[in-house]
Amino acid sequence: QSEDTYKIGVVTFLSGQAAESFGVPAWNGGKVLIEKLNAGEGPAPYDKKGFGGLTIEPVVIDEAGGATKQVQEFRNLVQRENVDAVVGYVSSGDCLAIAPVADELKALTVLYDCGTPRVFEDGEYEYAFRTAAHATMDNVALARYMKEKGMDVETIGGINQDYAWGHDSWRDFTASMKQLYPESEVVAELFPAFGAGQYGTEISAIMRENPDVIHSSNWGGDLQALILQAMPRGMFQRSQVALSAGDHVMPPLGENMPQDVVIGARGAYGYMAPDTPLNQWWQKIYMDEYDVIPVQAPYRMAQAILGLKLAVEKAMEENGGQKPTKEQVAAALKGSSWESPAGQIEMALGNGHQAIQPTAIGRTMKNDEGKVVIGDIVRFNARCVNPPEGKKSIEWIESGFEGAQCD
Amino acid sequence: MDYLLTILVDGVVYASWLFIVALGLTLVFGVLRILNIAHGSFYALGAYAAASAVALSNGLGLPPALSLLAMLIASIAVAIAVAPFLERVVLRLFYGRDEVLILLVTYAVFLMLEDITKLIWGVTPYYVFEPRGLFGNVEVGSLFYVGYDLMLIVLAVVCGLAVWFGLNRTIIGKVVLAVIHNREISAAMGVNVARVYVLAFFIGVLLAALAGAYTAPLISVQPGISVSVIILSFAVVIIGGLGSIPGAAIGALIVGIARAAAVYELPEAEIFIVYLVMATVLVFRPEGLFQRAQVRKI
Amino acid sequence: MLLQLNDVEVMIGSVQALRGFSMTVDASEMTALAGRNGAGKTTVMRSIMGLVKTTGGSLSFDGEDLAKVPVHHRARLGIGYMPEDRALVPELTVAENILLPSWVTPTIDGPKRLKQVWEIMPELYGMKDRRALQLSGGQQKMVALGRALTVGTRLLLLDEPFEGVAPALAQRLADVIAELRKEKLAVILSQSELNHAFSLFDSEWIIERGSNAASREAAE
Amino acid sequence: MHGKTLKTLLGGAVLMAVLLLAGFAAPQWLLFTATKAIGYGIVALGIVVLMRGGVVSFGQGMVYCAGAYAAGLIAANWGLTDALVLLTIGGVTGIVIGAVVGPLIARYRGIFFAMLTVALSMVLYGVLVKMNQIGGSDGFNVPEPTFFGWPPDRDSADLALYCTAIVVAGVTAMLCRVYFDSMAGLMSRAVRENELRVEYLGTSVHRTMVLNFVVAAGFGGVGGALNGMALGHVDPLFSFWTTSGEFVFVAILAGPYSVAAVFVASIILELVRSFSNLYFPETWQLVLGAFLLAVILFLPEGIGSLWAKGRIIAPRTPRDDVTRSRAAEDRSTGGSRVATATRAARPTAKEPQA
Amino acid sequence: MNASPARAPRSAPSPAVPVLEARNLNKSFGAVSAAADISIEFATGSKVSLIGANGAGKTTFVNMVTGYLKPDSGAILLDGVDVTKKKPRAMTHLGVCRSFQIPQLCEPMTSVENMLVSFGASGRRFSLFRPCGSEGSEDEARAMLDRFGLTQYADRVVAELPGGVRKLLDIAMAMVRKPKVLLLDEPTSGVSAEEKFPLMDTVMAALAHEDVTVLFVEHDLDIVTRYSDRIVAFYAGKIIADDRPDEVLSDDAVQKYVTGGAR
Ligand SMILES: Nc1ncnc2c1ncn2[C@@H]1O[C@H](COP(=O)(O)OP(=O)(O)OP(=O)(O)O)[C@@H](O)[C@H]1O
Ligand SMILES: Nc1ncnc2c1ncn2[C@@H]1O[C@H](COP(=O)(O)OP(=O)(O)OP(=O)(O)O)[C@@H](O)[C@H]1O
Ligand SMILES: [Mg+2]
Ligand SMILES: [Mg+2]
Repeated sequence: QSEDTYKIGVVTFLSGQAAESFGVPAWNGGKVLIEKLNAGEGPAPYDKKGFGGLTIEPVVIDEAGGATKQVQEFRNLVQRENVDAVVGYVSSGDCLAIAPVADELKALTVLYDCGTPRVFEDGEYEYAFRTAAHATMDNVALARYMKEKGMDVETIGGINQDYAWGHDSWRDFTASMKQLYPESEVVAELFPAFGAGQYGTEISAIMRENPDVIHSSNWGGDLQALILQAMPRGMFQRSQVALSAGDHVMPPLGENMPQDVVIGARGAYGYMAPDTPLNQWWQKIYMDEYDVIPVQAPYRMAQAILGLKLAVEKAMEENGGQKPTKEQVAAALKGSSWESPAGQIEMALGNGHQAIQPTAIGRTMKNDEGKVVIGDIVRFNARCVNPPEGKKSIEWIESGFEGAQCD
Repeated sequence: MDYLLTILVDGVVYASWLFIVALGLTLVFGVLRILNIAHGSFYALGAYAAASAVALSNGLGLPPALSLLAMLIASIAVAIAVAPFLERVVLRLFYGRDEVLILLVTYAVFLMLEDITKLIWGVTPYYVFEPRGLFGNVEVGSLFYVGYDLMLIVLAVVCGLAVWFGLNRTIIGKVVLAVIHNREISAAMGVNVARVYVLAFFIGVLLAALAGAYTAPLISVQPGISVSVIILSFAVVIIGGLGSIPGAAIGALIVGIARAAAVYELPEAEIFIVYLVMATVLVFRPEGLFQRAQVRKI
Repeated sequence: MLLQLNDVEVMIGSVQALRGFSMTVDASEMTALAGRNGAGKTTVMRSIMGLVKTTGGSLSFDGEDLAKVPVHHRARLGIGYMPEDRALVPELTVAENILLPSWVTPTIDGPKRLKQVWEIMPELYGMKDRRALQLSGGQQKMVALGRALTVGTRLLLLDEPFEGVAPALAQRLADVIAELRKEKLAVILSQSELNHAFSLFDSEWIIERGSNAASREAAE
Repeated sequence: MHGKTLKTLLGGAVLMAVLLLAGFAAPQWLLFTATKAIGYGIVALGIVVLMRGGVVSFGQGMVYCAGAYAAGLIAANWGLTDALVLLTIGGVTGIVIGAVVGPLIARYRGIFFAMLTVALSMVLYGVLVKMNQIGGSDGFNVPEPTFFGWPPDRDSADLALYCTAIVVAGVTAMLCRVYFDSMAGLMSRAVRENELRVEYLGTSVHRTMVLNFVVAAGFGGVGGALNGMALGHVDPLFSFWTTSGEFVFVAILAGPYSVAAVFVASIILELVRSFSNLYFPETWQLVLGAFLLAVILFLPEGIGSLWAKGRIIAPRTPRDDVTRSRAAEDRSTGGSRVATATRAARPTAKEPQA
Repeated sequence: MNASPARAPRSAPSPAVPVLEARNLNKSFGAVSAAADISIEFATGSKVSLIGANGAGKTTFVNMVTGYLKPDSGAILLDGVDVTKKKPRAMTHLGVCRSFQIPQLCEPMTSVENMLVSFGASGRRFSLFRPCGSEGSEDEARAMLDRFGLTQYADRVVAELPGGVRKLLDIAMAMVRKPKVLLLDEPTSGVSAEEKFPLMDTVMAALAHEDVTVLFVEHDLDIVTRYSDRIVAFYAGKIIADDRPDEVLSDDAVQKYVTGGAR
């Protein structure tokens, strides 16, 4: 291991379904951010070169191929490539599989994107961290938004992908709705296969029931296909559609994005990011490079790298300016808190290993230039939409959001 | 009644899409004895090419109806670019080998095409929604359907009839049959075997590309669309009996309607209803619905 | 000289199937190619059809070097081949099997030839619409002969045509073949019997372990 | 015991000993890669067994997954973590599934067999994805295994599992070799070449197929249990068709002649995949595909053909040297003089002579 | 595994009960009638040849008797026991073996290996663990090849063998089990003239001292007259003559439809 570089393994989708929506934009964000950081061009407090003077050296790996392959590649990164830390994983299945291996190999690992609450609710790890909030937040916020906007909801339908993400999101959403709209009733729940691509039948089935709200946690191509196929059939006129993670399809869909859709970004990202100097800087470097607004995935990559950066620098300080060990960095990262372009990240859950963060929900609408953007935004503070430490998400929702701190 | 009608319409629309994909697959198997995994890649190539072509035709300010033609031309272009090269340069090396080995060859081609597609078009999705507006909306029962989707049914019927007729009612089709059965003797009887092979493969690729092209307006064209269609169309072809065109049609209808019914009635089963149908059919008809006549052995 | 084989050598795998075999056939000559099992009769015919690669020697047909003629063009030269193993197209009917060569070679008048075949082998007419895959061994043999007849306007290669054919029919086929000579058609007929009853041959070539046997006595 | 059998066992034992010793010198990442490759190899060995009988299963992921889930669930819920016990559970699960499914599936051949096995594995996949109690599509984690009550520490865990894998692989490989060389193994090849003849000789084709299927399923289960332990995680993707496809690839890469080749092939595939993923993260599929094509083109009989003989018994006549180069030439002529007589779709010279 | 004896148990030969009997067999394929009300008996030890025009139904008859085809109606009796519904495997176990018009061999294997398969299938050498080719079974296989004059082809891959040799091998494989009824479908077609008679001699010699019933389909009249004590002539699915060779061959119908009056 070199003493003046800090080698991170970056694992994200470069091929397959999730490449376009998450993997590639995330890595694009990572690339430009690392470049700026290595050049020492970040704003304070991120203005030290690289990680405390150590040059950041990324090694990228494709996440496609399933958890089995990822465990193996993870081991290769750690044991063969001798990386100092691994930053990665979009897929929840991969995160669940990697976390225990990270501990087993004593390898510092930052999970940057995946959504399942189970990683730190069902397990306890020393070397694994997640620097983004888990998916419960998205659906709780979605329900709270509707309540706050005074929408009338009697019947609910859902189209979600048929795997853990879709099922978990739907469960959290319906549970939250039950709390906020006790009278509401689920009239249709559909789980088309992941990557199905054709939703004609599902659209017919759900539209027959005419629910007030249609929820979907679909992402990527599946979400785009759903929107494109549902739009001409009037689904967006007949029902209020709520997309828990839909912001990232807006740049590619452009004008084809229907209006008046309640939409979340899994955090206060992209169109809904706070107007802070850090965010302005971040959006600028990203847009200069790629000419498109960064959506959720690059934001989450950025917050992971920034958090890691501060932790490394703090540990370095404690280590007398020497390159810190993995244990030292882990100790520094645990329970820490830092500012990200999307607001303050706090490692508040999972014994200091799981982040919470503020979020925002809005509605799609045309701006003055005729572009579809997100407006009518409501911000939620982190402790309003995330469970408190020690409480499992679903129990927390079912307890009526006990201990939630909303302003 | 209204309820059954929607299931039927949904099922048939889905079936037509499946059928166009499966048609090329079953044809290539029937003629070249290749169960072609790369068929999914040709589908994707067709979709991408169509996206580019429609963008071009719109960019040139041509009337939207011409985008339908642009899609057809795009599919033909894909077939011209891909089929002769693949058949003459790659697949030819493997003729006469075990079916399973060739299956793996096409798998390798599939892997390579995945990345090649990505190198050409990148990972950003493409949209070609314009053609979808061409046929307006149709009201069936209490629901709206997009006219374009219903047009797919027509396209499927046309493709199916054309290929069936070509194979069964024309002399070319019969020559193709001869080549399938015995390459060597066909050559000895004067058949230009290489040409038959290229032609059959060309049509197979064309059908895949066509399916991709005309599906493009329904979806966002992006990496990964090739994988999902493969297994599904395999299942259809197996249900119908490998190499049988009426088989593929009925297989697609069964799968389409079974799936639609499952979505309404038994959503949990949607993901494996296709396999369930396939297993059931095979239990009763081990060679699929339309089995190929067996050659007398003794 | 219609057909000339000069020192033809063929390797099949590592077996040398032909070791410098030579023969000549004149137009409208009736030739027997005789030899015991494995002697190389089939291989001679296959090399004339271009279905095996020769490793030495030369073949010429009507003065043209056969090595330069692609396999599927040999039919145009008027060479008809009846393979030992029949090799019919199972999905096609009897009539279609016989017509097949005429579809791809424009110079062949299919219907006329078909009629001729019906005349020669009337039992085929009765099953003209049956698919070839169901026929018995001997029936297939007849169809294969019929098919060869549609192509072969100048040279017929018949690989053991009487094998598995009932004597009554064999007799008739022999007569038919003898008749063909009148149409200026040369015939090469392979058989594993060295002393066949038919006395219809103009010449007889004996093949022994892939090369010409010196004489008839030597072969026995 | 017969000499040939003895030779197999002795050879196997020596090879195992060498590999075990090598394990102590190997870097950690290689140990893990090797362990996983061995797990894959055992499953692929099952496919080789099937291949010798003339069918290829594109759904071995089903038994692989079932073995992994059975072992994993028992380890996670009952705390039974002994590696040997878990491997046994995996194997038994596979055998039970094989015994149930085998008789139903033994009447299918070729592509139909392949697709039906795919269908079955996809049904299992579909069911597991829905089973949220055991993690749904995310699967669940498998606790680290113990070895006869000894819980290894972090540094020796990989080595311990590697050694177990070597022993298990060695035993299955030797059993396989003995089976292939036996009369039953010969019958299995005869079934592949001509079922009609085998039935007319008075042997049940069905029984041979079922036997092969059960053996393959047992191997699949053991491989699944092993990889479940090695990865510490199992998920429904174990039963997905792409996983099964990889097993088939390993089997084809190895070829039908050598049992050891299966494991070599498995390691090669893992390394190629891993390094191309590292050096060409954006185009690794292109590299892998090209590699696949090259192997199928240049080593059509698999890498096993580099050192193993295709013959079941050695010829007695001294024509051995002549026959040696035949395979390659047969291919070049493409000739299939007899193929048409029995099965048109098959090449004549499938078996090389050297 | 398979402990069935090499030779099927044999009931005491009784002259009253024919070893094989067909009663009113009918079989048609679509419009083609391949067997029309065929009734026939074969006595133990008889050597019978079946002749007939092409497509007369000879192979179909053999296929039905060996359980490959199920007759549309009628019954087949072996030693007086109804075996109509038995499959080929069961018929083999009962001692009915056959060779084929188109040789059925394991193409990529060598001749010895094919013979070994035959020995293996006959149950004597079947084991999951003992290597095949061990303990003399290979010697036995080679000895059998030797008897058919195939020694020089023993180690050659079957796919490369000339047609006649394949035929011989096919017959040799059928005889490993020492059947009590042996059916040969055109045993000498494709076999060269010099080898035909030695082949039949070999077969007949191998069976001479046992009460084996042999039925063979043949087109070669020399063979027929020399090796059979009875001829059954088929035409269009029917038996048109069934008698001593000279009687049958001089029959008018037979001359007209089958032999062409050559003799
Ligand atoms: N596909 C093949 N592979 C290897 N050797 C072959 C092949 N075909 C033929 N041979 C060999 O070539 C030689 C000549 O065979 P050929 O078939 O020409 O003989 P033939 O005279 O036609 O015999 P038959 O009368 O039995 O048909 C034989 O020794 C045979 O073993
Ligand atoms: N499986 C089948 N399907 C359809 N028709 C069949 C089938 N098997 C036999 N036939 C027909 O039944 C008739 C009798 O055939 P069979 O094979 O028994 O004749 P054969 O007497 O053996 O003739 P050959 O001497 O030519 O071998 C033929 O007309 C044949 O076409
Ligand atoms: Mg021959
Ligand atoms: Mg017959």
